[in-house]
Amino acid sequence: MGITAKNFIASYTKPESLITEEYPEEKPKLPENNRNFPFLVFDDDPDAGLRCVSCKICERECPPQCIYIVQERDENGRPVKQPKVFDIDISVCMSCQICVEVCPFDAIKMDQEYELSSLDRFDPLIHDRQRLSKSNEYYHSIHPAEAAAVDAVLAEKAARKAGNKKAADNES
Amino acid sequence: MNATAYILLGILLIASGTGAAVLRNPVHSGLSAVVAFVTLGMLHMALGAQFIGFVQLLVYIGAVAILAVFAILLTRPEASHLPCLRPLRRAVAGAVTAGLVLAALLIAIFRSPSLNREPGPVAEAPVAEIGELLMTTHLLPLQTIGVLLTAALIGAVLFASTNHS
Amino acid sequence: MTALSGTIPVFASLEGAPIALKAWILGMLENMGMPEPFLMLVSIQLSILGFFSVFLLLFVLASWFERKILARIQNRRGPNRVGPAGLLQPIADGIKMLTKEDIVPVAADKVLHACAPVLIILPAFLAMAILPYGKNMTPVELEVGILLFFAVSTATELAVFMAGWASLNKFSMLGAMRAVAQILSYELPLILAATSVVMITGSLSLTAMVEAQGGYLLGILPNWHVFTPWGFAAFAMFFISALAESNRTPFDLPEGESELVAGHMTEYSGFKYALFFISEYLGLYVVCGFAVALFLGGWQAPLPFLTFIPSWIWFFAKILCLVFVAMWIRGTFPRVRVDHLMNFAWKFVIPLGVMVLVSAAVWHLAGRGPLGWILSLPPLLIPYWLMARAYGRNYDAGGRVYRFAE
Amino acid sequence: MNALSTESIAARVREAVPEAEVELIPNKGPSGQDSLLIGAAKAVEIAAFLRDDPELRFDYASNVTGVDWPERVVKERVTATEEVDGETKEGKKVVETKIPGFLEAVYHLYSMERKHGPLVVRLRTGDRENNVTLPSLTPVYRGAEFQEREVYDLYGIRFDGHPDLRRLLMWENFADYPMRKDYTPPDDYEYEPTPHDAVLEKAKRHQADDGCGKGDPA
Amino acid sequence: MNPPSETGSPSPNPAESPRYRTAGYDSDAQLLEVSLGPQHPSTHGVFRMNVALDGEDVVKLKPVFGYLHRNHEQIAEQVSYLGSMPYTDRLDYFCSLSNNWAYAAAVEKLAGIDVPERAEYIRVITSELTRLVNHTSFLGFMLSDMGAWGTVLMYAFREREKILDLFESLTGSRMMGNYMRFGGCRCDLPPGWLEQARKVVDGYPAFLDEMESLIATNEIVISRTQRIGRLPADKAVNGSMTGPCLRASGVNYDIRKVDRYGIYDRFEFRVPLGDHGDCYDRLMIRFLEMRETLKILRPALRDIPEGPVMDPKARQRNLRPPEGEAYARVEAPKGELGFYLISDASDKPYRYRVRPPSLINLTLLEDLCLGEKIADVMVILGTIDIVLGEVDR
Repeated sequence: MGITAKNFIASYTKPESLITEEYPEEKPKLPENNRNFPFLVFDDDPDAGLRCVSCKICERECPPQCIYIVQERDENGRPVKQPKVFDIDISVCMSCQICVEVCPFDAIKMDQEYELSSLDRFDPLIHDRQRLSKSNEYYHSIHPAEAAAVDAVLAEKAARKAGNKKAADNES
Repeated sequence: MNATAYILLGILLIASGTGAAVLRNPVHSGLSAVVAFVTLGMLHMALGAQFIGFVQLLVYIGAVAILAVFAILLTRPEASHLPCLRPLRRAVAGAVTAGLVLAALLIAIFRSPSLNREPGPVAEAPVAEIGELLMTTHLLPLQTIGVLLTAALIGAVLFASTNHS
Repeated sequence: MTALSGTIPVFASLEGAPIALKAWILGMLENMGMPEPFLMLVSIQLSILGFFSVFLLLFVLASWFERKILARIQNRRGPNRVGPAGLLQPIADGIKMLTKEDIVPVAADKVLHACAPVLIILPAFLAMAILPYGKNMTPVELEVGILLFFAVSTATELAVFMAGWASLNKFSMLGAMRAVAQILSYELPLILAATSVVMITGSLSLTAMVEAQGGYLLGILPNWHVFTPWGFAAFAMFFISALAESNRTPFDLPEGESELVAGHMTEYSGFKYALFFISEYLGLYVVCGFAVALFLGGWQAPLPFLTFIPSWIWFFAKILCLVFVAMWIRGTFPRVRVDHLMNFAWKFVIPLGVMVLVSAAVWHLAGRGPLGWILSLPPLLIPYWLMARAYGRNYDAGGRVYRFAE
Repeated sequence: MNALSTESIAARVREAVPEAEVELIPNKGPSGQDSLLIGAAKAVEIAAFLRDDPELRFDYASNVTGVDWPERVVKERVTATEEVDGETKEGKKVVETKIPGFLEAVYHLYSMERKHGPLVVRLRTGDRENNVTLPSLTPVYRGAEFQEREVYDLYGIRFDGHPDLRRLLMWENFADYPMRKDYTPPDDYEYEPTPHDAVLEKAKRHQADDGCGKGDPA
Repeated sequence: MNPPSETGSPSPNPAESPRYRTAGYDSDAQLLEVSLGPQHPSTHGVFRMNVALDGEDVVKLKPVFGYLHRNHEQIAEQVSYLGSMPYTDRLDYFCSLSNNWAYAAAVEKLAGIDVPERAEYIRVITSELTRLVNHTSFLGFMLSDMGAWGTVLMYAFREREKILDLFESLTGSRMMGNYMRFGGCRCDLPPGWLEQARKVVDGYPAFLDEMESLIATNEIVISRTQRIGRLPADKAVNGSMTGPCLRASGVNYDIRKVDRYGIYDRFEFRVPLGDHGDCYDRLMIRFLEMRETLKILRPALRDIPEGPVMDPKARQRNLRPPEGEAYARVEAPKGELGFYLISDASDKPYRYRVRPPSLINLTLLEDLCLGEKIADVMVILGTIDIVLGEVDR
């Protein structure tokens, strides 16, 4: 009995012992590593700058198979390194971020947006490419440390590619 | 105003009494018996004997009615297979016996001398006085009843516990 | 002191406020030419209206009060969305209960199913009539007050049985049997505790009992029954049996059963279920009212210089304290098992009840003074200690010592 | 990790239970947990010996599971000399040997008393269709009761001597055994738009022949 | 799908097994057939028990499973080794990180990968924090089964939230960690995580003392749990009971001490053992285990070394372990959680088996409940502490 009394009095004297979080007013602050559904990163232009080259590794590796990619084809049918269709069925996706791990081009990252409820069970829950793609700045805003590391790796890779292209130029 | 109260309670008493006897569903008849006990209690209170009225309520509803209801609950008799005579002969037999009993009662009442005497003053019986009487003049019957009840209780407990173990 | 002295006349006038109000209305009706019998009728209606509305208000308060207390005990905030600090929550519940569809099972016995909730509310209302709310403010001055309470509270057993029997489903049958057994076996200690008070005050009427508790011992300690040895034991017993009577935790076996769904109330929905809900809270209030009247000195003020606060405020304040303790217990204790409940009643509380009677007699015969204290304690403590030891022998009550392996 | 090696246990079992067929199966992986294949005839006796022998005391059946080995065609390149029109020629030839399929019940036994490690015991059935009964070890290890029921439910190995052999997870009249390699799940799940066209065709094909698809168990 | 019926199926011996004690009761007494679950306030998920009651006493109890069966093992055989790691979170969704560790340990034994020092420390820390989470919520559910609705549950969840916030900042999700990989962990500790963890661990003893004084000597709890559901030691061992329930019957078998897996041999902690094996012992053993866990966590959090979190040459994506089989097990909060993998040198496991402690601990549920009261069945089921995700897989 004493314990419950202590907690009862404490709830009036020590406000921080109350653990109720008034959701609509106080939004929960999410730690940096928090992950919800994935999103596609584009560098500067939503269409051209999309990092995804539709190599379909994530589609194969995704355990519940909820990613669906169709490769872009230019006018005379040759495949272009761009996904024409990139759907994620977020009613099936369990936000396990295996796709982020296996993607060699750092094109897909985990989002932190959680207010995704919709009225219809089917179509709104299938996020198409246009809704999935978000800018690199947004990526920096939600995962600052991780985004910085990824940019460093990309910059170093670009530098190396520029380096050996230059080497190839002065060789030829 | 008292007269109307008596008539009302009387009718209710008779109705619930016959209900208890006649209703097919055992639970319904048990509960109409309870209504009869309540009206009896209220009659006492209307006459001013509150102590007797409440004791009547307490004892009859608290104990006797619950006893009857538990009996019904545990044996769960189905309303259908209660033994009874064929309807026609049963109605005639019922009416005859009722008439005989009524006649005997009426004769006894009208012939008795006390009917046409003036009703005496209503005896004012405060509870304390009843207590005194119980503890002094009627002590022996009270104690014997107490012993009888305890014996019955112990018997019931023994009877119940033996068949379960 | 001036502020205080200023308020005293105001409070003094508050003391008789309800009576004055009623007299003023009756007077107004009288000179409007109301014939005599109707006047008597109206005066009864007025007093009924008085305590009836107060208790329903208390019921509304109780359901909000309970949620808030339980929440605060569990470090939650409790309802604060509906109205200011959640005060409109009970009204929201009421509307919900009213609008919910009232499903009656097909096989159920319609008649019994309908009148069970009515019968379960009856005792609470009837028993309200004889509670001494304030100085000469008892609606019905009955010479056998306490007896009415016991006579009428037997109706709850019948109502619970009817509810269980009428819903014709396995769970409610088992729940009804358990509930009736529980209420029956805790009726006896209730009566034993009350008889000890009746013995000391010498009369069955509640107003006499409250007056007997007036006066103050050496200026500070009010000589309520609860401050006497037998009185304290009787109060504890009365309160425990009161919790059991109104199915409150830790005795909420019939309906709070985690394995028997909802006991005799399984088949009820809509406002019938709300009636059961109301009857539980009103029953708790009324029983706490009796506990206050019998042991905590009804409308007597706890300290002599506090008598300027009107008496009926004291009465309701004490009731609210007892109800708070009941809710506090609800937030702390788990449920007792059925056979422990029965053993506790028949093997522990009832024998102790008889010993309370003995100790009250000793206290009375030894002159109610300090000698009374010394003489009346042993008949209570010795059997309590013996029985507690026997009762706890097969459990290691202090917890066990555990060995560790490397 | 196990105090006494599997070979010595096998030897002890052979000399303790007279005509027990005990065969050692080496484990090719780095985990070093070799297993003992024991014949079905003497299985219960061997298990009782393993549990009660004061030296071994394998009193705890930690894990009981089933494995399905369907028919396998094993191609080995083997150098075979054969008569080709008169003279013998050494030639690499691919020999296909068909290994008949069987069902297997694997028991991992531990000793809680002497705290030594897993002894993997395997029991094999005759084949995968009709000769699928194995002796149940529940009379020896009470802990194996639910696990053997699960193996019966998912693999179809019938354990005789089991006190209450019913399906553990699937419902009673489910005819198929879901964990076998050749199990095809029913495709009568309710149609739901999904980005995967393969799933859509399967559902449409199922809807086409009005709902009684071949996989439907009822 | 028609609901599973419990009547005998065409199994070889449909006859009632002799174990049910109907001898002691007169047969004409109406046996009340009650089915507790699957929608039931205190069965920890979709789990049904068909109970035959004579008055209050249990005469027959048949558990029925399968409501949450999703054939986790078949899915794992069609997905790559890495692919089924997130599924292991869904086994016992209260202790996702110890499930991850068990699966990672099995694959490491199968493929012979070793784990760097810092990853071993992180694994011990996270799995011991999971044990705290599991035992704390166990206390909460235990008390609400006994009728104290909410109070102890809220206190337990208040503490559990602190640890779940730690998991969220480390692995990204409160309950579904998916954090361990073959050869280490997915990502390193975020800055400030260790201080936060130390603060939570230092605040824990106060919570345990408060809980112990609320529960351990509470008369009603004592009268409802002592001498109920007694389990003798030999029957526990033969019935493959593992975890706190086994140690409550006095059998000294804790896999952290027996197998010495991971770096548990560096921490000195003791294994509490009970003498009576009844519900009260099972309840108190979990209290004492939480105190021992704190003895592991404090040194672990103090001297965790710097260094890589992942073995550089460990491949995650198309890992093809050599042909062979391996069985690895871990002392999960509910008992011995084991993974048995057979690999045929392809990138998908040939056979993937989970040894579920909750299901196997239920084997003896019936023996414990025979003869007890109906109110005790809930208490006994509560002390065995099952989670249906792991029972039905």
